[in-house]
Amino acid sequence: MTAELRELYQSVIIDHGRHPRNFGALANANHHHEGFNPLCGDRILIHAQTQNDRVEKIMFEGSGCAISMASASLMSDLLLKKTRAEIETVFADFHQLITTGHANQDLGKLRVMSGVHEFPLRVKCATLAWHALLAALRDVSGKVTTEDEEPI
Amino acid sequence: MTAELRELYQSVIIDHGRHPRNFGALANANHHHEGFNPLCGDRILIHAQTQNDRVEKIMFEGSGCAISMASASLMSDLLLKKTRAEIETVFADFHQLITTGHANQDLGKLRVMSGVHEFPLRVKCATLAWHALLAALRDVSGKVTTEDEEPI
Amino acid sequence: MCVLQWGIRMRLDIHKDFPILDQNIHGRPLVYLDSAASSQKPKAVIEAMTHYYEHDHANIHRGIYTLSERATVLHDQARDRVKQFINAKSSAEIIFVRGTTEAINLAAHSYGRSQLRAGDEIIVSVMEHHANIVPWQMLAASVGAHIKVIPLLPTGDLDMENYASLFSPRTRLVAITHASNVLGTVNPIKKITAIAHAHHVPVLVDGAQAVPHLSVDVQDLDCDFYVFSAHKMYGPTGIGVLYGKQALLENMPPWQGGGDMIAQVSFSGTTYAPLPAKFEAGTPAIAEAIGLHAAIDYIETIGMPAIMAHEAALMAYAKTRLGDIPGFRFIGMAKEKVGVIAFTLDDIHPHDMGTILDRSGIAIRAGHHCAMPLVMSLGLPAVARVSFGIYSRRADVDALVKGLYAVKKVLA
Amino acid sequence: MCVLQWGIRMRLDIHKDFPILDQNIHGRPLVYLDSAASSQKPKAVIEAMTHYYEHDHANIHRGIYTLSERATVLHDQARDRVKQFINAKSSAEIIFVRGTTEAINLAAHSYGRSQLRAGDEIIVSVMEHHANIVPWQMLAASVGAHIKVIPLLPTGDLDMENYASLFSPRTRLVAITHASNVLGTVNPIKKITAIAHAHHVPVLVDGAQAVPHLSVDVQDLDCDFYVFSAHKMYGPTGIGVLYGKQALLENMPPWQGGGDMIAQVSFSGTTYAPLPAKFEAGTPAIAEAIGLHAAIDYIETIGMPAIMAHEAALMAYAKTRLGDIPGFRFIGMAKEKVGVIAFTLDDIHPHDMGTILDRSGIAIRAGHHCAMPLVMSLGLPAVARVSFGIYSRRADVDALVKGLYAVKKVLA
Ligand SMILES: Cc1ncc(COP(=O)(O)O)c(C=O)c1O
Ligand SMILES: Cc1ncc(COP(=O)(O)O)c(C=O)c1O
Repeated sequence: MTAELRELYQSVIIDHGRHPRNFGALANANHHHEGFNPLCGDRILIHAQTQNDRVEKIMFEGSGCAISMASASLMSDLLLKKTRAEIETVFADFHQLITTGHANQDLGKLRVMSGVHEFPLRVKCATLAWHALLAALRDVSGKVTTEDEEPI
Repeated sequence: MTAELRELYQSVIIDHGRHPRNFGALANANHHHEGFNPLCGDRILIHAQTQNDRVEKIMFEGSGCAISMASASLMSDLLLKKTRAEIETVFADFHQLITTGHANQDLGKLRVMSGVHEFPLRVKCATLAWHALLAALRDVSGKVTTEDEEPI
Repeated sequence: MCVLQWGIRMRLDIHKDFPILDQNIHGRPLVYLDSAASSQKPKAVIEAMTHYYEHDHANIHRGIYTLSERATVLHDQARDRVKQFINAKSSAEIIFVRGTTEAINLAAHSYGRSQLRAGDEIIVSVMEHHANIVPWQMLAASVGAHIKVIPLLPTGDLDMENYASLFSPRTRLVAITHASNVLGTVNPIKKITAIAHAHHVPVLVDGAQAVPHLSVDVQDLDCDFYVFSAHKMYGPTGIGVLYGKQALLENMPPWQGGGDMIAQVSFSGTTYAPLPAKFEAGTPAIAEAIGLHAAIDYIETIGMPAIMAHEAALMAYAKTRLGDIPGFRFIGMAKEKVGVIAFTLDDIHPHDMGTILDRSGIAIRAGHHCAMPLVMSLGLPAVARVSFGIYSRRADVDALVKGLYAVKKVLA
Repeated sequence: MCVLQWGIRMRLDIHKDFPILDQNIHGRPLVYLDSAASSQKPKAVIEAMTHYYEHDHANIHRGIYTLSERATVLHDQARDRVKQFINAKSSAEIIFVRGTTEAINLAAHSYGRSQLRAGDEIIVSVMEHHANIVPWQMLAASVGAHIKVIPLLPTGDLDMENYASLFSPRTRLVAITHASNVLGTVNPIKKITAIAHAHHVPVLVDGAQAVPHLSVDVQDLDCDFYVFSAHKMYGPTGIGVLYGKQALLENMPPWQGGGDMIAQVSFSGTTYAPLPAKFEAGTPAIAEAIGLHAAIDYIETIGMPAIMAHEAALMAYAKTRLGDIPGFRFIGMAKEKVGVIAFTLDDIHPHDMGTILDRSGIAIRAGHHCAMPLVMSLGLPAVARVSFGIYSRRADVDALVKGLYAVKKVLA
């Protein structure tokens, strides 16, 4: 096994991928959005519950690869109590992390995703849930697809 | 000038090409047909007058290269008193002449066209008037084009 | 191992005809197992196109000089070669297009829009590639027709009884794949055309996955249209074929307009050229036609029977080796298959498999394979697929098996 | 002779970049004077495609392994290169097609059939290539629209006053060539788009004969569509470009259906992918896109200003030399011209000229040049045409002059 693969598939990721946190429906969610990655057929349905513009709870459903599931799971744990604007800032840093390997600010547990930067084809997997969450919070109707991700 | 060119552009051909015999309308023609060669835009309108199934007179109008004009001119001189069936036989021999350089039977004056066989792209020019005449005698409506000629 | 002696010799040599295969990926020898998406090209095909550009190129038709004549003859010969390859009656029945997709769109626009009316029906199968679904959906939406779908049996074979029951007096076309790009299933085209013709319904066959693997005889199959892409049969990108029975093609209106598809143009009216020019507007893919010719020569030099024997032996070997891996599950167990294996491994997502295998130099495909309805009908979000070509070897299967064990270890 | 020092150096070297030019035809060195029909290809373009097939080929999009990633990146880069070359705003505005003809058909089918109604009008000019006439005639016939034709002035320039007078409240599109493939006339596109836009009418520009000879800036021209073929600009056969303003393209329905142009397919409904994928169904001409990229690199390495200076100098030389031949008549005397000269010689039929010149190794074109309405409006059954490329030299003109004297002698 190569070092890059070890870095990508860290045990935290495999654990979150296999046993995603916050997986399932969310009864009193007030935002929903479906994200779709035509590359591999992955589909993530995000439910978010906000109060005074702050996210109180995130749950998700769907299926996908280890990277997209782990990313959704970690995200759903780590963004609570944030506003949409704050989440957008975190996402910008997260995006930098997974495309370059380092980020402007300490992203805490999200750092386990940094191995993605050696696998440009997997950036779309790592961002699917984020795109869906942001679209949900923006109350965009329809579906986002990772085709909106800039080409690698 | 190469020998093949001299053979193709014999003085008889240049003469017939420049001063075609039987050029013009034919008042009491009972068969007409237009031939068209999209390769070079050549267009020949054939008028034929028959009596008891024998061709009494052929005239033609239009414009074209030296080869197609000479071929039309020679043809209009040499096929008189023949039936359509006889003309079809002559045409088969003529076609052999201009594609191989020799013919099964003596084609008389038509032999000056044998140089065409070194120039496969010009076979369509040499046969345009013939196709139009045969279509006229068959009373085919519309137009023939040399695209019906087998590919070289 | 090949059944025939020369099959074995072939297997050792063929690999060397394909320059691309001689390289390392991430430091490991390339193992290319995605031929169903696009095959690699033998030197002979690449060189035929290079030779054309370096010696014979000019625009075809209407040129009155030597280069143009040469290019025209080479292009005509390519068409004649395709005619022989699929045993069409006439070269006029061979229309050059960009690929399978454009061929089906041509049929849908020209035949479909001139023949179908509101309430008419088109039969397709659930195993179709998007190329053989979307053009019919667009046609159906535009004229108000309906699409009926042949389901599968659990083996991955077509449900032929259901197929026979789908016909109605409003059925106007059957569009069906010769071989599935996911399951590998080879469909019984002769039976399918016989049933359709009994209802006076024409059949379009998507041969994209069949031509590289089977001897195709369109007269024997008695299909009305047959379509395929050069790039999946060792030929270049940018060219493919629509075969149609001459009487059908002659009655169809042209689709694209432009140069060479007309006999005469004026602002008061335009008359169209005879077949095949009527459907080939504009400068065609000349070098690509010559590359396709070379690909057919390449295939026939080796011989389709040898290719089939080689691929059958390789499939048998792969089934044994892969079947031994704990958690390996074959998707699609049809009796007659081309060299395509769809599978799952434990609960590992195919995309993760693909990434990990790539680090061992192994190229496989993962996802819905442009056949979403099929993959969804299997109840899977995505499947992994390996597919073989003439150059595939037992060593490739061995590498794959080793790679899949590594995948299990990484994700354990 | 070139005005600039480096122009001269260029002229001596360039010829050697094109392997095909180094050959004898009928025992005489090839003099290729039919670049307007199709240009020859420099070694760099041929090699870029060979290199691709020998190292990087795989189907693009959705591949999760290295080769597919490489092929995808190369294909995307080709699109970006085209975007720069014509200065489009975004790569999403660059749609790959087979050539100019398919590009115009795409516009006619997608834009035309969704926007035009019975009684609407399309303006074209009498100097259009069939590719920019027939698709509009077919569209007009299908929706009941009318075609209005801009005539020419005796110089071979467009009658711009007449053009301005053709607009009505029913005008829906102007389709006009940037440069005439027969007369060489370069049309004043900026003026043409300004007038059309004042009437809120979009303009499609046929750039087939312009891109090899001029710097094209679609934003500066402010055209709504711009179309061209790679094979006329030193690139391969089988690929061309439809540029469209993003807002226009986004509102247009897809034309061909299939893989890659969809986001999602099911039998209950299909959603389409964003630009440019929406218009690119099926496996594209991948190697050809890479060849086009190399052709643009080749052009820009030499530099469009150098090319224009070289061709202008060659045209001036040719005009002097040819004008001295008794009985030589230029057809089309527009001030702004690309390197195309149409002519007649005495009353010699161009076809006879072509045959005789070919025996001296000289390739010219004769006939109606897929522009029958123009040639008929000139009152000629056919015209002869020579056209230059980046590799054309004074020696080619000298050979042509000598050849034309020989023609006169043969037919004397
Ligand atoms: C002005 C013009 N438009 C369109 C075309 C058609 O281009 P293509 O045959 O590459 O589609 C040509 C070339 O023949 C041309 O010269
Ligand atoms: C069965 C089948 N049909 C159609 C296609 C589409 O072929 P292309 O993309 O070459 O047009 C493919 C290939 O992806 C295929 O496998």
